[in-house]
Amino acid sequence: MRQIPRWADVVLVPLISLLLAAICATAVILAIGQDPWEAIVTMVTGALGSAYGWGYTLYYTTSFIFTGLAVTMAFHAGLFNIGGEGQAQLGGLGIALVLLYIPWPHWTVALLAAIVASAAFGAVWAAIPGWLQARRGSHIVITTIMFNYIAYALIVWMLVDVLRPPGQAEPATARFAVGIPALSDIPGLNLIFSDAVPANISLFLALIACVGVWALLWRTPLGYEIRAFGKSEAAARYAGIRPVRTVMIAMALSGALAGMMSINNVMGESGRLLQNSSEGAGFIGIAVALMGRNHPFGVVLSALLFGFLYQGGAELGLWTQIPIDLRVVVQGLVILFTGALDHMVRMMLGLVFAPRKVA
Amino acid sequence: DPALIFDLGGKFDKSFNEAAYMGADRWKKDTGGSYREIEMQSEAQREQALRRLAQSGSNPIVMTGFSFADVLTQVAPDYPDTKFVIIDSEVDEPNVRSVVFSEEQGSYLAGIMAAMASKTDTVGFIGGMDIPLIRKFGCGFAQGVEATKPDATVLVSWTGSTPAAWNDPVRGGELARAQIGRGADVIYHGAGGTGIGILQAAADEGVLAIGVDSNQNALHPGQVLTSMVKRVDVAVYDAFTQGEAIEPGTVVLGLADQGVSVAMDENNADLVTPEMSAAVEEATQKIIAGEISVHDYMTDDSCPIAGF
Amino acid sequence: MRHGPDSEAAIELRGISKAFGPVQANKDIHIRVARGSIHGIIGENGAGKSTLMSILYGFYRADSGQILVGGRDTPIPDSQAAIRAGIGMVFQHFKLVQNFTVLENVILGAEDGRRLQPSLAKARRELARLSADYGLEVDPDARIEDLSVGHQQRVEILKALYRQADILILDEPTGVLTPPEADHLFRILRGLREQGKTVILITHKLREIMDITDEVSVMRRGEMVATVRTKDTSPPELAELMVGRKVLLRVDKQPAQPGEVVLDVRDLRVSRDGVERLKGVSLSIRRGEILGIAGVAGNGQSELLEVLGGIATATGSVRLNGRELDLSGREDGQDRRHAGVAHIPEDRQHLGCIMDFAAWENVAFGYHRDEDYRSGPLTDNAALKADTAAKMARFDVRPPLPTLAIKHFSGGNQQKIIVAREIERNPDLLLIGQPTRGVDIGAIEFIHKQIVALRDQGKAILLVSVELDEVMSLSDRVAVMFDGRIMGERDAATTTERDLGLLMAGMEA
Amino acid sequence: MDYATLLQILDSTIRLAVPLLLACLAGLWSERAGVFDIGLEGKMLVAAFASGAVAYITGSAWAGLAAGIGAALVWAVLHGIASITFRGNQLISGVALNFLASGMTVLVAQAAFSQGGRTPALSSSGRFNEVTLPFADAVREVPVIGPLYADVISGHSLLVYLAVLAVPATWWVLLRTRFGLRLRAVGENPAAVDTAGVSVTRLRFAAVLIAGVLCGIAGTYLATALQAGFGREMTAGRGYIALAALIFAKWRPWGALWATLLFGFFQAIALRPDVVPIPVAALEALPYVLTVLVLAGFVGKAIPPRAGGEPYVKER
Ligand SMILES: Nc1ncnc2c1ncn2[C@@H]1O[C@H](COP(=O)(O)OP(=O)(O)OP(=O)(O)O)[C@@H](O)[C@H]1O
Ligand SMILES: Nc1ncnc2c1ncn2[C@@H]1O[C@H](COP(=O)(O)OP(=O)(O)OP(=O)(O)O)[C@@H](O)[C@H]1O
Ligand SMILES: [Mg+2]
Ligand SMILES: [Mg+2]
Repeated sequence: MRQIPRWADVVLVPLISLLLAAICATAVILAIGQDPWEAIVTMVTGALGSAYGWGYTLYYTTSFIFTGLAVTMAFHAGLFNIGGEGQAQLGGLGIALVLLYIPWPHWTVALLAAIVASAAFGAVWAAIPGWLQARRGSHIVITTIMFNYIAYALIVWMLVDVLRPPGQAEPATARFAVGIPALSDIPGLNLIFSDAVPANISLFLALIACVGVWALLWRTPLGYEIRAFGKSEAAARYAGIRPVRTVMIAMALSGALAGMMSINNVMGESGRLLQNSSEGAGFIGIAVALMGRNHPFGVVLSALLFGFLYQGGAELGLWTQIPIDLRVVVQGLVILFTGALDHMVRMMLGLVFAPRKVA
Repeated sequence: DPALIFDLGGKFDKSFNEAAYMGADRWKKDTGGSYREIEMQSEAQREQALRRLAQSGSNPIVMTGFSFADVLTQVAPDYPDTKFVIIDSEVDEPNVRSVVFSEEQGSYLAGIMAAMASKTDTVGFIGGMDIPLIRKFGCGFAQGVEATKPDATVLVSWTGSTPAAWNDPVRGGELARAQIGRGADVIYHGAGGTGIGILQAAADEGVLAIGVDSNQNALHPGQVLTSMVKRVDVAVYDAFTQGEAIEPGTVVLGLADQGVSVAMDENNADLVTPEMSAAVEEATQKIIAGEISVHDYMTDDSCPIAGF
Repeated sequence: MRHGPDSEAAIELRGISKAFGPVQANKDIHIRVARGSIHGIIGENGAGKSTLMSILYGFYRADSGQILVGGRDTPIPDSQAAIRAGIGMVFQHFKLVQNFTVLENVILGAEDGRRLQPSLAKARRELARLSADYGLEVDPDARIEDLSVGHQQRVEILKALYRQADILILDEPTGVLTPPEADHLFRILRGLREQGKTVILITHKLREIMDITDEVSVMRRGEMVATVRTKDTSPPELAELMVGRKVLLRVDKQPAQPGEVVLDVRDLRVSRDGVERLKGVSLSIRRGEILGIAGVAGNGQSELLEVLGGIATATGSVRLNGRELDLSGREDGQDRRHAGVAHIPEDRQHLGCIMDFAAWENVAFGYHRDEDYRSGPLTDNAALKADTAAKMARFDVRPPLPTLAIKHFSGGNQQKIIVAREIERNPDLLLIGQPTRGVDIGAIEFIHKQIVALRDQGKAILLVSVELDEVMSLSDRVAVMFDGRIMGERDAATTTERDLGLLMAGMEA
Repeated sequence: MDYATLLQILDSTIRLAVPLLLACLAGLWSERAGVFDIGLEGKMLVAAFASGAVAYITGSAWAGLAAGIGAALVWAVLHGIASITFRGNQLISGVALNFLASGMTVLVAQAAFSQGGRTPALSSSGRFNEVTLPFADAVREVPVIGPLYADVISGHSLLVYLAVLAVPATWWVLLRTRFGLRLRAVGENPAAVDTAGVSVTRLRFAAVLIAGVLCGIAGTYLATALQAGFGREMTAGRGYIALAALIFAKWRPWGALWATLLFGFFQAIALRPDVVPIPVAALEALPYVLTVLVLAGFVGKAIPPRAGGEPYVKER
């Protein structure tokens, strides 16, 4: 296949994929007899047109950064972690447990505890499939899917039979005593976000995580080992990189990142653990990572894009006849074009960039 | 404008939510007014939906389902000028009106009809999510059966313990088949969207079913004995008509004020014998008059008769 | 009766060209192969031999050029067409379905009828006949994965014959065979020639060319530089044609001055999925000597290297400079490197480096936790790149670009980078597997010099190679492995190919 | 648990196992040819919707079946284009198509029927109704096996028997025909097929399309036999359980039958808390837990087709 310049591969490929996805989405909207322009206007105004809209857009973005990083981390170890959903919800469970059963003096301490708990729970939930893959050779894609379902059942049981306060009908925990400041509570920012928004300080946590992941992958021996292992297990063995250890570490880190997403939605937004708290963010992480070319900084951008898509989509469901499910369609299209049809896109570009002859 | 939020299970669950939709729709036709509506997609969405509507100036905001209780307690104080109406649950806030129904009464009547229609002397109740509210249905139903045929058995099953239980027709169908297998020939459901599967299975297996919330007799004419109609539509209609002026507090709708009833129409005309309608009529009067007091599960969270 | 090379052409290629992206694999190739002859093709790695043959077999499509079969212009768009034209090919890497039986593999794609039974029955009869005619015995019901490489190769030949091929192409067929197996193969090929079939034989081994071919064509860098009658040429001439300059085919080195024992292996045993791959190997190497391990691929040499390199686990005892090494897997490749073991793996592209990584990242491969490449907890990429540039200069790696992905270097240059990485660590023990596989004569010369130099610095060197000449010319002592055992040890100076060949075939000499 | 109850559970076991079986066979065809397919879920879903919608509009179950298969085939072709033609990542393609399916079905259903992503309930003519096998009533009186035949074996929709027949059919084609031989070869070593002059692409597409057809039937069964119409997300993860069953079955047709029956049985007892006093959540998790154990090789190791998941690139 023809070589295309690296910049084109990094910049053009995702953009073109996105464009193709957008075209298909437009076709879909037209097909269901709606007005794409109206849709776009609604989405833009709803998601970016007001501080309130930004409040939600950034809220979703935060979650997607975490899950996107989770998928990215696993990807570099050559693992396809579809279990973000379950890992995120387990992370939520971890948060619920530490916040419900321990009285915290101050939210800052509680936040630290929440970080540890969510990361730990998510990590464990991802490390088990990791272990099964490394030691027993069970296909990680299937196991992580299974673990999503098991997590779902586990959470239901916890919420219904264990954590549900007496007399409450819906399966959910009691409200936590402590929460974290929303952007609207932060002096300075509250000038922009006048009324309450769900976006909270975990946004900054997510950005820190990005830098952390980047440094880990490209500036530390551990990251080197993870990436090398992801490229070739046989070669990694030769270089003294231990497969089981590497897979477990990579999956644990991946799960920890997914779990930490719950700081945003469970501790931050809802202030209690609900059923299906992650709302599919675990899956969106796949699209985010692919769109972001599995680079932390790319992940931030595509997370923002999907944050927009999600808030905008919610607004569609609210103000237009276009069902909220359009989000899922776009999500699918993005994954399809960026993740599965990327060769097609490259071929298209290959025709543009004529081959340089050597030899 | 007023706004209406449908719970999981969706606007067209042919049952609870759809009843609410009917009310709103009738109001729209009558007054030519317009309203906003949202369907919940997931648990975690409720708060955003409420806030978004309040923030965009909808008033009053009507929501169907107890699941909103907790969120509403959080949100209502933030929007003191907005009126909220919650159906099926009580929220004690100055700007909230709570509408609840005496489902036990309607279910009692359904129980009477079931008992009289049953040839096997075995009838079934399939609840959606296993929560006090729905046990209230089952309990009233059991009492109705008990009062009519003391030696009849009432089978009880639940579709689940999460809101997903409101929208799981496959499971509903299988549960119905199971009860039919165990001899039930009349099945009463309180399972929202799941009920579609239950009514379907009953029809397929050639036994009678009893619908809930909306009048579901028409879904399988001649195979739905009746429906325990809960006038959610009325509640919504009233709320919309009174608009921002609606006064807070709790309203209980029972047989007396036609809040609940058993549906009689051409679809079940040949299923309902004169004796049946007579018995129903009599019971209705006695309940209104207070001569029969139907035990409400939620008062003491127990139902000796049905055994839960 | 025997046809001479002067009879009419079975195959003629005119102006064939083929490019892979930037790589011009074949440039305007002309070649004429006489019917009923054995025609050899030689050339450096990457010269374009396999590409050319794949084009002839319809596996690749030429960018331009013309193919004549039996004098008639025959376009060959796909393998089906090649088969129809009576061309059969035995690839460098066999194309067999491992868990199918020989029969199933033979009929695959050549079935007659939708149902299998009739085809299988027919193939069974046909195979019996072919085996008889050409001495191609193989059990039709055996599963491929249970067959030896030699037998698998026969299946490939049978596949071609079953499809009535009368032109048979073999791409480096002897690389994987023991000398006896190779002799058997050549008997088969001669038999085919007797039957009037045409054979095109690709090989790197000049000796084979001289042995069996009637004519030989030489390729260099994608071009056909010469076609000569075998009896009119000589190995040195061919080598010169290949590389384009004079090369000395023998390594010149002083006799070794062995010092104290560095590596001492006792009763080493390795089992993998139930099969015992090493059955009690014992050997020892001293400072300043090269122990060569000869043997056909797959007789335990790989396992031996992997155990010593810390990749595989084993039982038994290995002492390095008197210190007992852990074989249970608690020590990994990095621990070995710290202990002073460097390892140039047999398969450079799958073990030795990460093809997608840049050259500089590959220079850290295995040493990525070393202090000199670290600044605090982070890696010191600047230092690493500088070091890479220096190594490239010393080893004359082309192109000298540390940031170029290693997959874009040629095979020989990839090997140079790996050799640089491993020997510049100044190890006590150097493990070398197939140092020159897939490397052309020019680079071979260079790498051989490096190895000998290292020996003379007093390192202990374990050399594993399937190339008998290489083992014999480089080593001081030669041990032959067969079926997980050391069949015997010889002094490289005095032993003969025949002697080693028997050992390689498992015969106590 | 008495015999009658057991029969009921077996009866619903069959009802619940059939979609799993069809999907599992679909996966078997696809993966035996070396194409992973986690898109089974999505294919079933679009098929369920298309069949539900068309069966409602035309009032004909058969029209529904045709539509269901058609829709699933469209998805199959997309998967083929992405993962065979353009050598994309098969897993990612499958994931994408699943999302596409769950979004599109609701979108279109809403646009067409505006019933909250559901299709209107089907009349009996629009459904594959239960057929009674010969002598069902005659033998009912026979002790033990009588009721078994009359109540469990007999009295299912036509598609159920179709699904069961698909098992021997798959077995025969795969192991006894030229097509089957080549298909298996493509899943083990595509290069062998390619050098034999047979098109890898065509074979793999064929396999993917067969998978499409089977998923189409599975989806149609859900919407027109098990249920009377399509509901959002009505496949409820069956596609993934089918994959698990496929591994459990070690990629063999008869194994697929037993595996799916087993998983169907789990789902059936999960519906009967009255017989098995285990928390429902636990029962629901059971198939997934079991699958994990199978994958972990605690219940017998499974070797997938060697070339599985690998897009075929010519090289020597
Ligand atoms: N798969 C490939 N894709 C792109 N370029 C390639 C590929 N394989 C080889 N090349 C390029 O082709 C050129 C020749 O490669 P090749 O390995 O055949 O060299 P070579 O003739 O074997 O040289 P050496 O004798 O050093 O191995 C190299 O520059 C390499 O970058
Ligand atoms: N599929 C491919 N894609 C890109 N480049 C290729 C491909 N196959 C071969 N090449 C390049 O084409 C050139 C010729 O390769 P080829 O395999 O024909 O050489 P060769 O003479 O067979 O070498 P060897 O002796 O190692 O078999 C080399 O540079 C090689 O890297
Ligand atoms: Mg070659
Ligand atoms: Mg080369």
